[in-house]
Amino acid sequence: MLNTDIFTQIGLNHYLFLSAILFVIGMAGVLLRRNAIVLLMSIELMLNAVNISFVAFSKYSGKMEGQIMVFFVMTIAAAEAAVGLALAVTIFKRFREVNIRFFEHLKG
Amino acid sequence: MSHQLLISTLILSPLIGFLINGLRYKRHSANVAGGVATAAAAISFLSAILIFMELLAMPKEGRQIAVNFFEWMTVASLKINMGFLVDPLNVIMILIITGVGSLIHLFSVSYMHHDEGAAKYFAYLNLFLFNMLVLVLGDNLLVMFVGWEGVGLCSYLLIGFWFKDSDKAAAGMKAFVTNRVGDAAFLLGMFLLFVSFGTLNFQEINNMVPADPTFSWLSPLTLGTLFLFIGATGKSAQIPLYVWLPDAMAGPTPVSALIHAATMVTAGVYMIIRLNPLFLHTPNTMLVIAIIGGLTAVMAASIGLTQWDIKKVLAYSTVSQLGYMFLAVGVGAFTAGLFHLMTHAFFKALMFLGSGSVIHAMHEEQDIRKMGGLKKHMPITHFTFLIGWLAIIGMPPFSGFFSKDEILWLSFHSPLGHPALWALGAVGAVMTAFYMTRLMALTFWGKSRVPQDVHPHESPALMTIPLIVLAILSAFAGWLGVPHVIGAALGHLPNILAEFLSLNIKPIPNLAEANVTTEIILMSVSVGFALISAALAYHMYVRNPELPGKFTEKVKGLHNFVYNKYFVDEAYEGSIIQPLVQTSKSIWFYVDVNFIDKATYWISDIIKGGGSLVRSLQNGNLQTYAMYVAIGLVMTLTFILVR
Amino acid sequence: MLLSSLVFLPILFALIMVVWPNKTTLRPLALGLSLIQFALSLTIFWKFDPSSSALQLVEKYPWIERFGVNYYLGIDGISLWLVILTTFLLPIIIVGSWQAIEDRVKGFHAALFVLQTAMLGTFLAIDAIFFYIFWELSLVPMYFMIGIWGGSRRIYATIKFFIYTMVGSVLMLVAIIYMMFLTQEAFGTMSASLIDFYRLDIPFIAGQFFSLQTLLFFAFALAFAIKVPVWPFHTWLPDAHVEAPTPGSVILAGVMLKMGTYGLMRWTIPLFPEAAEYWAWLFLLVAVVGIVYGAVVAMVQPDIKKLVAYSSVSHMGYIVLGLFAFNETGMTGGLYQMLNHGISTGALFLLVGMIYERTHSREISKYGGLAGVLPFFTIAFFIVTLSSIAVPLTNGFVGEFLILLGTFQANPGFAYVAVSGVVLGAVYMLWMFKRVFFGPKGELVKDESHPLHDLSPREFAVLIPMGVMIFWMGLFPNHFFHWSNASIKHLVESRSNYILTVKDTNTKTQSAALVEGE
Amino acid sequence: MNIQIGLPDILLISPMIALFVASLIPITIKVLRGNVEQAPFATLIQGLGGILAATVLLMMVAGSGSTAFADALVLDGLTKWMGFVALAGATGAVLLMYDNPSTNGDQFSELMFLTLSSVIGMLILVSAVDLLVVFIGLETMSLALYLMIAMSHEQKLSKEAALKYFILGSFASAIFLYGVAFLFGTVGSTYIPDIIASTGDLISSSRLFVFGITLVIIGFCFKVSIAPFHAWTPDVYQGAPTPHTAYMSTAIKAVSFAAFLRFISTKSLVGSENLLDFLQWLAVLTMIVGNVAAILQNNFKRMLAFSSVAHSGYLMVGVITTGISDNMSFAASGVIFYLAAYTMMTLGAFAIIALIEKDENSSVKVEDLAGYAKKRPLMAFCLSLFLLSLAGVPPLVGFFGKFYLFAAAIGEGLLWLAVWGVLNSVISVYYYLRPIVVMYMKEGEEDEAPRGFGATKTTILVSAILVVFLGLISGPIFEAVEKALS
Repeated sequence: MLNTDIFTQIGLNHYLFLSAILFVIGMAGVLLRRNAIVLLMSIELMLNAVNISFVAFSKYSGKMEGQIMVFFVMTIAAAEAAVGLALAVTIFKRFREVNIRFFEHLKG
Repeated sequence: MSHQLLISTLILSPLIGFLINGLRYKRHSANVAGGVATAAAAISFLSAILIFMELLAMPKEGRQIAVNFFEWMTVASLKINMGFLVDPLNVIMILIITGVGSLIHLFSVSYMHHDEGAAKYFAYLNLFLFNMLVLVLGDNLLVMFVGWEGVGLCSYLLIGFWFKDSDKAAAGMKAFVTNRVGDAAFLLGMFLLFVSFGTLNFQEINNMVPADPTFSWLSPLTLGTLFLFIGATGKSAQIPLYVWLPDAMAGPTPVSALIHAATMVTAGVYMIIRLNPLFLHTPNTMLVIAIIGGLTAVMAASIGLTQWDIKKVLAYSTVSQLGYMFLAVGVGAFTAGLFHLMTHAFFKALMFLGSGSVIHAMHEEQDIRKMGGLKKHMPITHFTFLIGWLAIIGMPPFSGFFSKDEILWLSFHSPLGHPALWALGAVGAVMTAFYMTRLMALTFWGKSRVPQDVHPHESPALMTIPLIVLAILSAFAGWLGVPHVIGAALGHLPNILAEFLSLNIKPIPNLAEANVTTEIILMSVSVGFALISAALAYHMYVRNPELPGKFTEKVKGLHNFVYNKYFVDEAYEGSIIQPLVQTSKSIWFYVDVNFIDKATYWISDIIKGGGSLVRSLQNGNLQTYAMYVAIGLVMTLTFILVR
Repeated sequence: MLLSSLVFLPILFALIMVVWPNKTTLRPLALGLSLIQFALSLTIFWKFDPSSSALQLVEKYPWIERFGVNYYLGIDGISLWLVILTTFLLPIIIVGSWQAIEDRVKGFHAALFVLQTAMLGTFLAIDAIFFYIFWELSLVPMYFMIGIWGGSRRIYATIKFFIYTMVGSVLMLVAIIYMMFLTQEAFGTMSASLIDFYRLDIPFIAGQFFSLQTLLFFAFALAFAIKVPVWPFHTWLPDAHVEAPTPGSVILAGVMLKMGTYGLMRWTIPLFPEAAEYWAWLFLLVAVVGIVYGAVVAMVQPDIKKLVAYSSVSHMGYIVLGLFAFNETGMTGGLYQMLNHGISTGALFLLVGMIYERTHSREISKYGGLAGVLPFFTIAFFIVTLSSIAVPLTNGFVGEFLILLGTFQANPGFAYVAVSGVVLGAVYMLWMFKRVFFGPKGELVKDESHPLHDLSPREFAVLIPMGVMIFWMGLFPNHFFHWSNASIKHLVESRSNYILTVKDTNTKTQSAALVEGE
Repeated sequence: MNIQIGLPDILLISPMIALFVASLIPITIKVLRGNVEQAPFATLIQGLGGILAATVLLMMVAGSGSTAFADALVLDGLTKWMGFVALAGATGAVLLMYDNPSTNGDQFSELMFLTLSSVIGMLILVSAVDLLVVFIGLETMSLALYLMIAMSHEQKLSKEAALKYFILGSFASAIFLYGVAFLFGTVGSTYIPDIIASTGDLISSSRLFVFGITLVIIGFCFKVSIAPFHAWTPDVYQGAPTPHTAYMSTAIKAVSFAAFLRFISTKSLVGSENLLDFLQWLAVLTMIVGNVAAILQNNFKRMLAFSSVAHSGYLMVGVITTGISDNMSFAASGVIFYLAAYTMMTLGAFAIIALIEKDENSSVKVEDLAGYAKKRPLMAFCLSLFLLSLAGVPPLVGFFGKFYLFAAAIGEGLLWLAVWGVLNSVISVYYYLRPIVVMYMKEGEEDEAPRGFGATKTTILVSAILVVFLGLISGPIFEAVEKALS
């Protein structure tokens, strides 16, 4: 089922590596960036990495569900973004600050 | 009268006396309290006499009255009855106990007249009688042990009677604890016997003793008898547990007479005589008993030579005389032991009461250096004391002569004896003669050293009557047990005591025929030396009162050593008590508080340390949290996919 | 229904205490209720057949059927006296605390009654889970009792008490659950009933610690050992005793410690006979160490209550010693000593409480010469002291003698060492007695502005039953053995293959309705 | 595939519809009235009515095992019982919100809308048998929750909590989804029964499959706060308004575990020793982390948050047992009963915190409880019950919860996990006793008479009664749950 001839053809593994790289970049963004908005964007990146996987799997296995799932994921990502931005806006209004290092009052 | 009722009366009458006096102890009338208590003792004495008559009326072979009140403890094979047995052996004991006891009660009425705790005192005294009767009448070791501990308890209460004085309370405690050491050994002895015989009943044990003696040190019976003997050394003040008895003189003097001279302290001797077939079965134990007895006799007598307190002298004398009794039973001369027990009860009770009379007259002064010449103030006391003195130094024909002589002879002659044991006994006798004469001389004879403000006077009749009765007994009781050699010489006088006890006491095995000449020579030697020693003492303390001082100067070190009782108390204090207390404190501090308890703190510290670690990881930064997730993710994947 | 009402009536009483509006009549009411409870417990004697070793007056109803957990109560010779001890002590405690507890009286009496339910349930439950529930429940009221009405370090003491006891018992819970699965394996259906546990044959490998029976044995034994407490798990006890209010100490020493030894007797020994046999040396050893250790440490305590607490360690050591002698003498002695210790140490704590109420101090060095001031108090204290140091004709002697004899028959070596406790016991008690009651008057005693009063009638009422029991149990132990002999005999004789039968109560008309849901 | 949505499907999701309708009522009224709040009590009644209707409907439709929407949702025993637990938790939380100063008053109708929406998400979650539907349920539930927290009248900490929760939650969702993608790739479906069917082959042969399974499990672990994925829990619990904390620690936790249970029954644990071992260690780690950290907490809410982490550890034992057990329903019923028990006692405990809080900005320290037993004996007694029950002291319900949980574990041979569990519960005793100590054994100053708080008190009393009696009658309940699951 899987095409292993990666020299002649772009196979599933290429997509999976791409998705993995994107996912890790997204993770790194969440872990390293300070700006809450950028964090949101990184999370979106992770979700999109997932989408690539879905599509790739779907394509290479011939099952169309994967494509449909991408729509679900995109919808939810949109909802998430909406909620996230709403939160960010509220916080920015309240604190004039979106650097997440500012939010370290709850600890211990 | 049925036997049950008779024995109930005997035993319970002092108990009832105790309860009456105990319940009304706050009313301070010494006369009423004393009356009740004396009556209780007297009723007990009458019952004892009745029992004695009953016993005499029985055929010689079946002389015993057994009464069983109830089953005390029944667990598995252990069956202990609250059973009492009267036989020739303990009928003598109960006669002594109740008889001497009654006299001492009577004496106390007057002696304790002014004490506000009189009712309490008589209550204790009655309780003591009760326990002592239980001790001697019990038909098994456990009931005996009830009395055994009970008398120790009363002794504790009476020694600490004037509890406001810390030292006296301490003396009481010392007595109890020392006795407890013995009691613990007694318990072990009982266990060994129970494991060996399956019973604690005296008769059954005595019947089951194997015929041939055992020579092993580690056989259960040897160990058992040894432990019982250790128990006896506690109660009867033998080496190494004698230390409590001299201190016990802190109690009222009649108590010393009754408990610490006539009755309680002889319980150990009685116990061994009670189990004489068993002890004869274990010659090793017998040897130990004889040696300890002999050594105690000499050691205590030597301390007696140096003491200045009239009661202390008598106390060491008691220890020494008890040593004789153990010497006797150790060589198998059980009859002689019991005989000496009896005569000693009379003359020592007499002397203690006499000393009580003196102390009473001297307004609680006990130092004989402050007495002297009391003869003219207290003629009756002096006369009765004189008879006691004659008896104890073994002057024929007073009672002490017969009993002590028989012990000395048998310690030489018995196959269990040894000339060395005889020598110990003889040395003890010489010393006894010396210190008793010294006591007589310093107290009654010579010049008066009584302080100016003290006016000695003869004691009232209530006190002198018991003295007189005891003096008569001390003088003549010896004829109950006339030695064979003298009896033969005087026309075949029978040894009444030995015959009476023949049922209970196993004869010494392999006893050779007595050599009359040897016996008479030995007798003369011991009496002779005692006389010389008494004369020497008289010379030193009456004729030349400055001589003893000079003499002690010369042997100062030795004198100090003896005067301080060989520093045994200090040795015990230093080697047992202080280390025990110190160790206990360090165990408490180091082991309990700082180790076991701390160990649990370590656990809680570790837990709390973990808590602080988690808290510091929880630093509030959401990226750190995300990092934990990421790290967890990586680690999980590594673990699962790579391992 | 007798046992059920015995166990659960106190809960009802506790509720009555909480809602009772009148504060002045609260104590008499509590006393009356506890006396009713005591009278009820005495009716057991009517229905109990002492000649049978079987479980009697059984009440069994299914509860959590999926796990074979039953509502299962029953009584035999082993638990009978402990039940009576519990109901006997409660009225005494209530009278004893008449003046000591001023604050939150309602809560106090409610806690007492809840505690009684827990204790009686522990003694009567025959189902493991049911037992465990009561076992743990007993911690809670005691926890409050120490924590609310206790001394200055009460919080430390009460948390220590709670956690210590809990550590042991949770492992027991694991073991119980494990055994329930063993019953499922063995008999097809899961059961938590002790009767079924007894029927289990758990493999034992000698010398191997990590083998099934040994581990289960230790899981149970640890729980009980901490409760007893066996050396070296005893350090919670002095703290708990010292900080607890008098009634708390009395009930702790009087009954709660017995839950541990009862557990050893009812659960550990018959459930794991081989392991118990194999590891007996360990328990004998710690028991002997406890006897001596408790005694020597008690000797140097500056605080009377702490002294009594350490003496408990010593006395409880005797009980464990007797139980692990595995013979009738030792076991009977052990059981008897449980009652003795309940009476004598309970009475000691009451007495210490009485003097504390008068002087507000428990420091031995501040006393002295009390005997001249408080004669009746002294006599009472002395009698209890005698019982505590096991003077013959008091109850303590019977127990100690039987234990030592039993141990001697089984393991003489341990008995030789344990006998030293007889001496040390006298030393620490009498030394304390001497320092407190004899000698010149101490600073608290001679304080003229604060004269001490001798025992009040109420205090007499508390002490007289204790005194009566001390001598009754000392003089007529057979009255007591009579009821427990059959059970103990059965335990000793068939220990390696112990089975507890249930007495067929159907033949008895009056209790025909008791057994249901078999 | 022939997709047909008919009346049966609609009927089967009727509880969610009821909730949806109810959620719209208050907010619609507010809109109609021109952005003017109606009386909060009316909102409360409408919300509770919705929950009640959902409960009744759930009782009617669930338990049969029938499926809806092309097998995407199943209404079996797990759905039913976990749905009840979730609805019970939600009811309690709504009652608390009505009284709490940081949630009531202004914007209460919006809050009600969000709450009920998240309840809908929960019901989706408990009935989802497709991982994608699980994801949708999770997100519906969580997104509403992020906003609920952010809506608090308290201005500082709640915002921080919402932000943290949101970012970390989304992060975890992405991880979860990535795992789903790999499962889809290897199995060819996200339908849980399909995954179960192919686990046997793939677990040992396909690393990608294991990779996917692991990621999904980690996603769940995050939601149920298993260490080291728990770090958000204490902060969010502390920062969120108390009713929301109660909501999160009861309902949210319960449904997350329900979905976890459904997923774990894929038997992936049986096939992968490594995964099984690792999860066991995580369970132990979670218990320890939760308990040791709770010991040092002074803030009562934070303490309970760490205790919640510890309880997740205990529950994880049940989840693992379910994963390896042949008799799954037995172990799973243990988990469900524990969750129900936990819901009761935690709800009660948080309700009492809510009762003590003076205003939206106040935080309750353990010392603040000093003398509480004198001031409010009944409430103090109830709190003691809750805490003792949390500690697992019989005969309260917490004990029975632990009993069923550990019994199942021991039955499956996970003895050591049970030992860890009970030892940890001893550690937990220490901090559960502390508030009791402070309440009963320390003196505190008098304060003003308590305000209304009728709803909160009702919650407390009902919880207390359940805590006492639910355990005693747990036998039949357990059997019913087990029967419903099998």
